[in-house]
This record gives sequence, C-alpha cells and structure tokens, in this order.
Amino acid sequence: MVAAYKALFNLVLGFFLVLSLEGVGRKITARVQRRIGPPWYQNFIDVFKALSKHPFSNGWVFDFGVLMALGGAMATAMIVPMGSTTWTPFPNSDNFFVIMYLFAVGALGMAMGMVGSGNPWASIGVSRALTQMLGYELPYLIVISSTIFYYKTASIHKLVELQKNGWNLLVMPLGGIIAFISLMGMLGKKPFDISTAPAEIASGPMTELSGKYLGLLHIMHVFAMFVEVSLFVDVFLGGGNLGWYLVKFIVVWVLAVLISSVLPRFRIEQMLKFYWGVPLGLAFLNALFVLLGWTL
Amino acid sequence: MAMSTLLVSLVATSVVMYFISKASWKIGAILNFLIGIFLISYVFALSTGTTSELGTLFGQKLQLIWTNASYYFSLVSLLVIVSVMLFAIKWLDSQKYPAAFNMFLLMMTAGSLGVFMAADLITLYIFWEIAVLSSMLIVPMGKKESRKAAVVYAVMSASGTYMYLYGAFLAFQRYGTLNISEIAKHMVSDPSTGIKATIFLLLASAGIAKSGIFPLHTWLRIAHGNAPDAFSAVLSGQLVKLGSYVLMVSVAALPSLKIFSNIPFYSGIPATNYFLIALGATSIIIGTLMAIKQDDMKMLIAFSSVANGGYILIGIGTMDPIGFEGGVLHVFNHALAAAVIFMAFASVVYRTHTKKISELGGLIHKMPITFLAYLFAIISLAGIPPMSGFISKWMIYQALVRKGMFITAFIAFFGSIGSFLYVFRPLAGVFLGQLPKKYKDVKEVSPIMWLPMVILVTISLIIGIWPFPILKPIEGMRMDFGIAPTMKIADSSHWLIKGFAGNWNPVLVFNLFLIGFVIAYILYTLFPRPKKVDLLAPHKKEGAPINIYTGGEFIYNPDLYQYNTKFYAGFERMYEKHPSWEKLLEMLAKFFYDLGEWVHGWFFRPSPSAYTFWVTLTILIVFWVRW
Amino acid sequence: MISLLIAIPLLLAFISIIWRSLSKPLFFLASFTNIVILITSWFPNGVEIHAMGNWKPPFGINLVFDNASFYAALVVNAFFLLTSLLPGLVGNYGIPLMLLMAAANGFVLTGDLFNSFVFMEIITITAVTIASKKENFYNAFKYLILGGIAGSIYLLATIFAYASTGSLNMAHVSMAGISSSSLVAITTLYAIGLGVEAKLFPLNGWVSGVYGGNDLAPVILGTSVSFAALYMVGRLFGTVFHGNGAEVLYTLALITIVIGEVAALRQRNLLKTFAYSSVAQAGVVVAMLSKGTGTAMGLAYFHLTNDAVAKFVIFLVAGFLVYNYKNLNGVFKKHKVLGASFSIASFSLVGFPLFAGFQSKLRIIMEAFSMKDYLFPSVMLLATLIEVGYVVRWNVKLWFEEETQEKAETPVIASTLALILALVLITVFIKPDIFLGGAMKMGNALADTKDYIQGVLSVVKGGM
Amino acid sequence: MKERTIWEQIADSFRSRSIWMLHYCTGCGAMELPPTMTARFDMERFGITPMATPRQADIMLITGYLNTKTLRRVIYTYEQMADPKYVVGFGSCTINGGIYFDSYSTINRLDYYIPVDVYIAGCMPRPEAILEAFNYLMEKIRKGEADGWKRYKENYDWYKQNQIRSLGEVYVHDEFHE
Repeated sequence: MVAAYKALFNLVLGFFLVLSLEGVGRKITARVQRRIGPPWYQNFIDVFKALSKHPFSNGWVFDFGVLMALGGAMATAMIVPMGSTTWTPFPNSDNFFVIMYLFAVGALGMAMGMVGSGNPWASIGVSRALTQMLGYELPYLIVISSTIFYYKTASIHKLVELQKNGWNLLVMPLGGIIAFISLMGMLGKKPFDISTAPAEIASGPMTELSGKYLGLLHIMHVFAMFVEVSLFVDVFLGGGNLGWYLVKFIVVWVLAVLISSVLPRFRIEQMLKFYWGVPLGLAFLNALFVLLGWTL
Repeated sequence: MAMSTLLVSLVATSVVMYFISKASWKIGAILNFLIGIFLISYVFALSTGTTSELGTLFGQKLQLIWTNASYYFSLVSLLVIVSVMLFAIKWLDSQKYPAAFNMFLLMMTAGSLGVFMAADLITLYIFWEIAVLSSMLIVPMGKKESRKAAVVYAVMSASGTYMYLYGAFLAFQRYGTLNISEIAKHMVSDPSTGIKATIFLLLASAGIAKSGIFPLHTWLRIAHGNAPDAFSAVLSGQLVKLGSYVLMVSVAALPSLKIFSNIPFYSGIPATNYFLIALGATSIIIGTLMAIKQDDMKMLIAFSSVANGGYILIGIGTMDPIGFEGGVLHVFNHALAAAVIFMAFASVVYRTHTKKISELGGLIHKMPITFLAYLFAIISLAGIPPMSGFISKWMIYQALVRKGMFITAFIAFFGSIGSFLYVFRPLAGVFLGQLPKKYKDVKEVSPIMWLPMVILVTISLIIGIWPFPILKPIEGMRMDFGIAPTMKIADSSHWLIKGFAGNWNPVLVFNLFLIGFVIAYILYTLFPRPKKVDLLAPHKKEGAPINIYTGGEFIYNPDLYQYNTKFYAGFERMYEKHPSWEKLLEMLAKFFYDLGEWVHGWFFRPSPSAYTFWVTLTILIVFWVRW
Repeated sequence: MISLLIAIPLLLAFISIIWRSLSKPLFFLASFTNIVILITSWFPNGVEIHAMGNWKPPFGINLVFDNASFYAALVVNAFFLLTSLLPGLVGNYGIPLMLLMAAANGFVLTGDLFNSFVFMEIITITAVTIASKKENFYNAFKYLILGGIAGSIYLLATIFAYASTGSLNMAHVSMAGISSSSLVAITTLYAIGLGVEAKLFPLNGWVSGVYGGNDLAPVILGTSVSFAALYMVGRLFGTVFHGNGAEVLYTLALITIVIGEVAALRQRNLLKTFAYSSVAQAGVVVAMLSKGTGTAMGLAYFHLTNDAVAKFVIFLVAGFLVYNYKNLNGVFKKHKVLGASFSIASFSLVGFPLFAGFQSKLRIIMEAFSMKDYLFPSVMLLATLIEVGYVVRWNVKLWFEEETQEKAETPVIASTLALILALVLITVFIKPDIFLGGAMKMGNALADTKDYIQGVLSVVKGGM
Repeated sequence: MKERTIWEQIADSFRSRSIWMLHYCTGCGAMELPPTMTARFDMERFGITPMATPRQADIMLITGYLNTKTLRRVIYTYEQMADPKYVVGFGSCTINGGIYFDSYSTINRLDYYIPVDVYIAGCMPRPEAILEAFNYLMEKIRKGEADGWKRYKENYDWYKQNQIRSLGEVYVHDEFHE
C-alpha cells in the first residue's frame, strides 16, 4: 500500500515539477534571448486550456494511441526511484532495462496514434523520432551498460545506494558527459528537436492534435521528461534525500535548457552522424576503461 | 502411442491427406487442424525421458527421446503450425495447390517433431531433411518469384545440412556413436581441440543455414518473402526454429563450455562460441539495416527474422544461465510474433493482392482486428512490455552486460531499437494513414482467419504477464544441460524474474501499465468529447476533400496524402551504397555456372578429334605421374 | 545353362532379322527368358564355370557365374525387361537391343580378357546404333570414335597382359601376377579403356550428346550398359589387379564427380542435365570401387542400382516430356503420376530421406569415413549440394511454372512403370536389403580374389 | 448570451492566458509579426505563441487581403480549428478591402464569410497596435464575449450562403488536387 502511495506521489511530483520547470525553461530561454518571457506557470495554463477545448478525433486508433502513450509514460513514471531507496516505490522492479522498455510503450503508443491520424507530416515526424532514437540510445545504453557492469546491478535504487562514496559522474566522467548528450536527444531539446520541427514538418507527430489530445500528450511528455532526467540523476548524480534530488534535477534541467537555447537544429542524418561519431566512440572508450578498471 | 509410431503414421497420413484434400481441400484442411490439436494434446501428455526406437540404419539404432527441450520446441512449433492450419481452412481458397499444401504441411510437421525428438544425429538429419523437403515444395506455390526462392532455399539449406552431415560422420568416426549425449561425453574427454572445434562448427552450420545466421542468411529474404503468404508464418515462426534447435544442440547439448574450456576467448566464453556470437551479431546488424529499408512487407519481416535469429544465437551462445534462458525464450517469442505478423500480412494480401507497403495504407479502417493482432505482435517483436518479447530481450541484455560484452551488447541494442523502426514501417504504411481509393471495398477477413492470430497474440500477452509456465521447461532444459543448475531465475512464488543485476516482476509491471491506462482513460473522459473526423470522407462521397491538416490545400485523392515510400529516407540514405552479401553469393553461384560452361566448352562440346586429344593427354599424364 | 543368357538374345535377334515385325515381342521374350533363367539359378554362392567347347580354364573361353556376375546380369537383364515393356520406346530398335543384351550379358559373364574386349566392341557398336535414333547421327558418331579409341586401348591392355602373363584368362592373369613395370601400363590402359563406358572424365564427352539426343539411348545405356561397364571396372580392378591402379580411378572419379555436377548445373536441357548427373554418379561409384574392399564395392553397386532405377524413371519421363512438349513449364500439372515418379526418382538421386538414394549415399559416406578418407565425402557432399540445386530447379520448373501448351496423351504403361519403380525406391529406403543384400554379395565376390581363382582354375594351392 | 458555468469561466480564463495562433500570412501584414514576437515586444510574455497547424491553434490571424482563391483556404482552415476558436482580422484590407477594394477578386469584408472577433485597423498596424488588439481579445475571451465560433455555428447557413455567393463553391477542383 505504501508502494502505491509512493507511486502516486511520483506522478504528482513529476507532473508539477516538470511542468513548472518547463515554464522556467521558457523563461530562461526568453532571458537568453533578451525577452521577458512567459511566467513560470505558463505551461499549466497551456495544458489546462488545451484540455478544455473541443477537440477532433481522427478515429479510434488515434484515441487509443494517446491513451497508450499516456498510460505507458505514467506506468514508467510510477516505477522510477527518486534519489533514494525511501523514494523507490517498487524496489523489486526498478530494473533499468524494464524502465527503458516500459518507456517505449508510451513512445510506441504516441507514434501509432499520431500516424493513425492519417497525416503524412505526422508520419514523417515519427520516422524522424524513431531515427533519432536510434541515434541517442546507442551511446546512452553503452554508458549505462558499463555502469551496470561496474556496479554489478541494474537496479536503479541499488545503483543510487552504491554511489554513497562518490557520484558515478565522478567515477566515469566520460560516461556522464555522453549520457548527458544523449539526454538532450531524449528530451528533444535543440539541437535535437528534429522530430517536432514546427517550421519544417508542421510540428511532426503533433500535427493533428487538438484540444485534449494535445493536453494529454503534453502530460505524457511531462512524465517522459521526468523519467529521463530522473534516470540520469539517479544513475550519475548519486543519492540523497528528496530535496537534494530536486536540486540535482533542476540543475540538470537548467543546464539542458541553457545549452539548447543557443543552438540551431540538426538535420536528421547530421544528428545520426553526430551521435555515432564522437559520443559513441567515447562511450566505448568509457566501457573499455571500466573493463580495465581505469575508473576514478 | 509411441513416438516412432506417431511420426511414421504422420508421414503416411500426409500422403493420404493428399487424396482426401484432392476430394475436398476443406475437409483436408479441417482434418489437418484436428490432427494438429491432437498433436498438442499428445505433446502435453508425454512425460520427459520417454524413449522410443524408430529402427536401425546401418547398424545404428535410430532413437527418439522426449526431453524438456523437445517439449518446449515441439510446443512452440505446434502452436505456430496449428494456428496456420486453422488459418489455412479459409485462406486456402486463394491458393492454386490446396491439396499439396495440406499434404506437405502435415509432412513438415512430422519432420519438425522428429527433429525435436531425435536422440541421435542421424535421426535428426532424417527428419530434418523431411521437414526441409516438404517445406521446400510448399515454397514455390506462391507467385512467380517463389520458384527461384525454392531453389535458393533448398541450396542454402542443403549447404548447411551437408556440413552437418559431414560433422556427424566425423563425430561417428571418432567416437563410434551417433547418440548426442554420448558424443557429448566423448567430446568432453577428447584432447584434440581442433577436431572438436571442427565437429562443433560443422554441426552448428546446419543451424546457421536454417535460422538465417549471417553468411547463409540470404535465403530468408527471398524464401519468406515469396512463399505462399500463410506459409511464411510457418517458415519464419517455426522452420527457422529448427535451426535454433540445432544450434542449441551443438552449443548446449554438447556442453561447449566444458568441451572448449581450454580455449577461452573472452569472459569465460570459448572462442568457438564467440565465433557464433560474432556471426549472430553480424546477422543482427544486417537483418536490422536491411529490414529498415525494405518496401516489401514480407521481406521486411524476413530480415527481421535474420536479426532475431541472431538474438537467439547470441543468447544461447553465451552459455550464461540467464542468457541461455533468454535465447531459448526468444525462440518462443519470435515464433509467435512472426507467425502472427505473417498471418496478418497474409490476410492483407488475401484482400488486397499486394505486399508492397508503398501500395497500401489505411487498412485499419477496413481490417481492425488484423491491425490489432499485428500491433500486439510487433510490440512483442520489438521487445516492449507487457508482451512476452520483452522478457527474453531483458534476459539476453542481462547476460551480455554481466559478461561485459559491450560490443555485442551494442549490437543487440542497435537491433532492438532498429526493430522499433522496421516494425513500425508496415504499421504506418499498411494499416495507418490514408486508405487508397482502390481498396475502398476491402473487408475484414473471416473469423477463421483472424481467430488464430488473436489466439497467438493472447498467448503472447499472457506469457508476458505470467511467464512462469513457459520458463519452467526452459529451466528444465538448463538443468538438463547443466548450466548453473543451482541458480533459479524464475521465482513464481514471488512473481519475480531474477537477473544477476536486479529483478523484475512482470505482473506488477503489467498492473502499472493498466493503472496508467485507467488514469489516462479517466482523464480522457473528463474533458470535452471529441468531434469525429471522417478519414474516409473522399471514399464515401465523390468530391469531398480529406479533412485533415493539408496546409490549406484541397486534396481529394487520399493516395496522394500517404507517406509510406522510403519511410526512413534520412537514415536509408546513409547506407545506400552498402556492399551486398547476396550479390557475393550470387557471384559464387555464377562461378559454378561459369565453371560448368567452361567444362562444357572444353570437354563436352568439341569434336571427336578433341576427345582423342584429351584421351591421349590423360594417358600421358597418368603414365608420367605413375612412372 | 548360363550361356543361354547370351545365346537366346543372339538367336532371337537373328530370327527377328527374318521376321522384322516380330522384333518387339521377341525382344520381350528374350529378356523375359533371361530373367527366368537368372531366377532359377538364384545366387550361386560359389563360382560356376561354363567352359566353351570344354576347354578347361585357363585354356579356351569360359563364362564365370558367381554372385557378382549373377547380380550384375540380373540388374542388366531387368532393365532390358523393363525397356521391352515399352513398345513405343523400343520402336525399330528391337534387333540392336537384343544384340546389346547379348553383348552386355556376355561382357558380364565372361572370364576371358579378350572375349570381354569382343563383347565390349559389340556393345559399343550396337549402342551407337541405338544412339542414332531420332537422327542423332553426329553424337552417335562421336560416341563411335570414342568407343573405337577405347576399344583399341582396351585391346592394347589385353595384349600387354597376355604378353606379361601368357594368359588371357582373368583368373589366371590374376594368379600369375603381372610384373610391376608392365602393371602400371596395363592398369592405366584398362582404366582408360573402360573409362569411356564407365563415363570417367575426360572420356565422357559423348554422354550428353548420346543421352540427350533421343529417348531410348539414355534409358538403356544409362542403366544396363552403365551397370555392365562398372561391373567390369570392379571385376578388373578388384579381382584381377587386386586394387592396383585404383588411385588413377580414384583421382579420375573425383574429378568426374565435380565436373559432372557442374556441367549438369548449367544445362538447360532436361535430358542432358540428368546425363551429366549420371556421369557424376558414375564417378561416385568408381571412387568407391577403387577402395577395393568388399563392403566398399558392395555399397558402390548398391548405389549404382539405386541410381540406375532412379535414372530409368527420370530418363523415361524426361524422354517423354522432351519429345512431346516444346516448353516444359508446368507440364507435370497435366501428368501427375509421371511427375510424382520423376520427383521421387530425382529426390532419391539427391539422397533425401524417404528414398533409396539416402540409404546408399549415407552408407558410402560412412564407409569412406571409416577408411579415413575425408576428401571423398566432402567432394561428394559438395556435388550433392550442386545436385540439390538443379534437381530442385527442375522439379520446381516442371511442377510449378505456368503451363502453356495442349496436353499430350499420357503413356499408360510408362506411367505405371515409372510409378512402380518410384515405389520401389521408397520401399528400398524402408527395406534396403532388397538391393543391398545382392550388392553386398556382389561386392564380396568381387573382392574375394582367392575364391575366384580357386573356382575358375580349380587349384587349391597358389592364390594371392 | 447564456450564463457561463463556473467551469466555463475557469476555462475561459485559461484560454485568455494561453493563445496559440495560426497566422495566415498571404498579406503584407505578416511583416509586423516578427517584431511583435521577438525581443522588442515579446508576445510570449502574454502566453501567445505561434503554432504550426490549425488543429492546435486558438486564433487565426488573417494578415492582409483575401481574394477568392485564398478565401477558400481560409474557410477550409478555419473549419479545421478546434472550438473555441477566434479570428483576428489584420489591417484595413480585412475590414474593407484596403487599397485593393476595387479589385475584381478581392474580398472586401472578411466577416461576411467567417466571424471575426477583433479587427486591427491600419495599413500596416504597428506592433503596439497588435499587442493592444491581443490584450483586447484576451479581455474579451476572459469575459466570454469572444463568441465568434458560436456565431459561426448558429448562423452557419448564412455564412455558407455568403461564401457560396462569392466563390460559387467553397471547395476547389483542379488537376493538381485530384
């Protein structure tokens, strides 16, 4: 029962935290561009407004896809540990690969629903999103694999515990950097917002979304980002109580926003070449260091 | 009924089946299905350790034995075959040779079961060839290209099979027995690594050819792509698994870790196994990359079978307890998923008569059940929970990471994420998007055709949530082969699957997903009801434009607003000019043709005087050599 | 009694010169009588001699009837009988067929080197006559030239043998032994001389033309005459020369296997494809014969029997198809029985299980392995791989391609015969002893030189 | 006008603070949007952001004159937007045809064809005017007075009649679109 409450808390915290941080991110970007920018709670308004509208539905698979996307993202968000064993809802199932693949349910649901809308722009967007996934996941997974190999566990809360004596980021700094670059891709921040490029492909997968569909998918996106950043924080930035966890979360987020606000967008094959070049090579180098025991 | 009686009578029945089907193929197909059901019940009733004797062949007893492995593989095979048999009851009306199809399908079933039951290498070979022969005769029943496909299939398969045969006789010559478990014992104590490795690789090559592993993978594309549509389900879902079985026999039943303990290569894995793993990894890369760029949906899944064969081989090849279980479980997952996918495609082709993704689209409006079956099958194929496909992939990753095999792990990850790409392509191009005008009168297939798909998908889902029934025989196999017999991976009392690095609870994960879905549904119902957009408007009324975002343009022909050619153009462009293994093998085939031409030109076509010359020359050479 | 095997067909051949219209029934009569004679003297299990003109061996010409020559004669005459059941196939060629039968029987039964040369010449000439059916003159001419060369080389070898031992009797030559220097020449020349009929490389240039040129030649030459020729290979190299010169045969045989299969692969003509295939199978048999042991030779003849049965069916069906259809695509859809027999026979040729070829091929590989010969099995498996390629290609083409033409009338007797033989092939898979028993007896008889010499010369001492 | 429920009032206040716009930029007025969006005037501080497709957008900016060719697209696009939706007529062209008032193909009054919630006068309207108009629109939305989308539904026949009178048929058929 406690686990259920913790899971619920995960959802609530994730929702409010990331939605506010998105607003903060907009504000930061605006400041970087010497604008005033919207208030930090702007995204709450956006989401609720979207939910309040009278939408269009492009068939049952469209609805089903959105529900699957949100359901999958929520399920993943419920598992993710937040910085310590205390804030781990399901210590027996928080395996990294489980989270990673459960996460894919949401992605697949979204992709299916959006292509189900019948719009080719959505298809192009999904095709780009999937290709991008091929790009960023590989270095990321190699880094995570070497972490798992190093700590001999794939359980996130155990990984967190094992970092008591030093953050993983400091044990394998190279890995941390690569994982952060991959994180940028995961979050879809510039320069990796290829799949939703509004000016090129009419915001890609979201082309046909209206009203509550847009709102629900926004919430799904919120949970997805919650999971992604949480994983990074857990795996690389060690444990601590909830407060510390939030601080680390915010720092990582702000860093990502700052980087993204000054960069233009990659083309899709540039993105692939980028990820499969230096980051992948360094990820392997990192794995080699771990194998040889050359960690800090 | 003894196993030998069963197999012999199955082969005999298959001939009778031809004449029954000749009278009425429908009755034949129904009988086939009933026989399949009987076989499943038979498989459930057999207890492990049962033996039976088929007869003697040149002084060697042909023995059958029922083990955990036989149980598991037979069950998987029969699930696929019986589903296709049910599917065929209706589907066969689109075929030209229903009677022969029924006959060979039954014969192939007998052959496959025999392979799984065989206790010695020759029995295995006999049933193997029966399965190959009968399936090879079904393949050319398809469209025009399938003729060539049959030949390629036969030759590729034979090249593996004859290497196997050579290996089997080599083993027999050295150890004086053909019985697999006895050979295993002898091999452990045999000091000569070279011969052992030769035998090992020769035996494994049959599996390599059959399960479409790298150097011999090219037949999958052409054979799976062009075989009769429903039979592709058997080819990919079941026949390829014969190869996995042989690989498992050569890697695990002959305990490679003990046999080759003197040539460790990396992380305790012998060089021989590592060689196989490297082949498996190459197959994953090739299968994935090629699948991504296919326009023919059946060939796409054929390449995916190449990649998944690689997963199975990698899993088994590690001989790590969890990796081994993962590899073996992947047999089940891929069998079911591929069977459903091919059956879904068969349904699509049955209705639309094309298998080109670029000519299809929007069939979800017309064939929703087929779509759903396909959807759940690809979720399983891509290894996404809560379908069973995830469990095996998870296990394989566990093993790879534990062994520190980062490059192999990298390739496995690549294959896994690549599989998202390629399974999505038919989903988007065939089922979603705009329905082309010419398919506006297409209907859903009859229940006889969608029922088997739904059943298989349901099984896959149930196993994904509660995998312990299927993990039990796999653990039994692992015990039989003596791979870490004390370790327990499936812990059904705590609902856990235990890896070396953390556990997970499939029931919990499924429930979480369910809860997430319910919350999402509640949110969905809270807010204003949507207005339906009719995507079929242009089909229903002449002159109505499609009502989705078009940038303000009026589009009346939905065919124009469908994105399904070169779906991953950005990525495909990066490896457009890849070297083709298929071409290399074609060159090899052409070499033999040219050699034949050359031989013919020099020795067989010339005039009698040239013959005289050759005779004289031969006499001279022989004399020269012998004196 | 056994001399009747030669005499009856010879006599009936002369009779049918007078009454031409009777040649077909007389041919049937001849082959039927021969089979009856053979059945009445089932497996002598010893050596019986029929000395011509009562000249005791080693003087004079004698016929030797032991297990080997019995089995060979049985197979040879059986195929003549099968052929005689097909009047449409025989056509005007009853007389040459009878002569061929007489010569083949004589070739198989004789115990005299020079006599065997005579019979070989008759075989060649009658075979050339048969080969010229359907105006296939040029190929028949090629065959004639090669046959002539082979004959003269065979004669030369015989002369050498006579010169070095002073005898022409096989048993006597074998007992006397040949000095090693001339042995090389004699065995080589015999190998070459027999190589033409045994279809060894490079003496098999005639095969595709003759087999591919009409419907009768392959059916009889590819079965009976091949068997007779390969019998003589076994007799000479197994019994007479005690395995000397086997390495020549072995090398040539391996080359023959590969070349035959490769040439078959590129062939677009159905008859010629299987003509080359029979070249390759002859290679397998010769390679096995060159091993010299009783088991190996027995297996070789087992394989040859299976091959002959399969080839009979294949050539029968193929001859019918080639001369009734211009385009062979999908013809089996109209002739299901012929098709089924053809498929079974061709799969037996490849050695798929459920068919006879499996039994013989696997045994041969196993025997080769037990003799520590790793090269021959691998060559043979490679050849089988190529064989799979063209056999499947032809089966697929004949069964599954789109058919275009009018249906020709199905030959009832031929289909029945083909089907029965195909069923025989399946039966042999289940009960290999049907052929294997006889073949093993034949192999053992050929390998057992001592018994042969003893039986023929009736002397106890000496021997090898 | 009907009384709004409490939920509608909340929703309207959200709507007023988050305006996603779709700009229909055939006219020269679009030139004034970049300065409005960028650092100088920064529209985003009011929660106003550009969106890519009509499905996502709340308001439609008609930034200049419309003719019979483009009006069809505007109507088509407007009908694809999700309720509640608002239209802003931009510049004098949308009010009375502006300097093209006597052209054979120009539409003179936009609100004959689709309901317009706010007009911005001027040729061109400056960014200040645009911001002013948006603030006015936000006010209207908050009070529930911006009810163009309702009017369009209620008087659908009338709008349709006007559209068909000018265009013949709303949809366009030619070889490029078949």
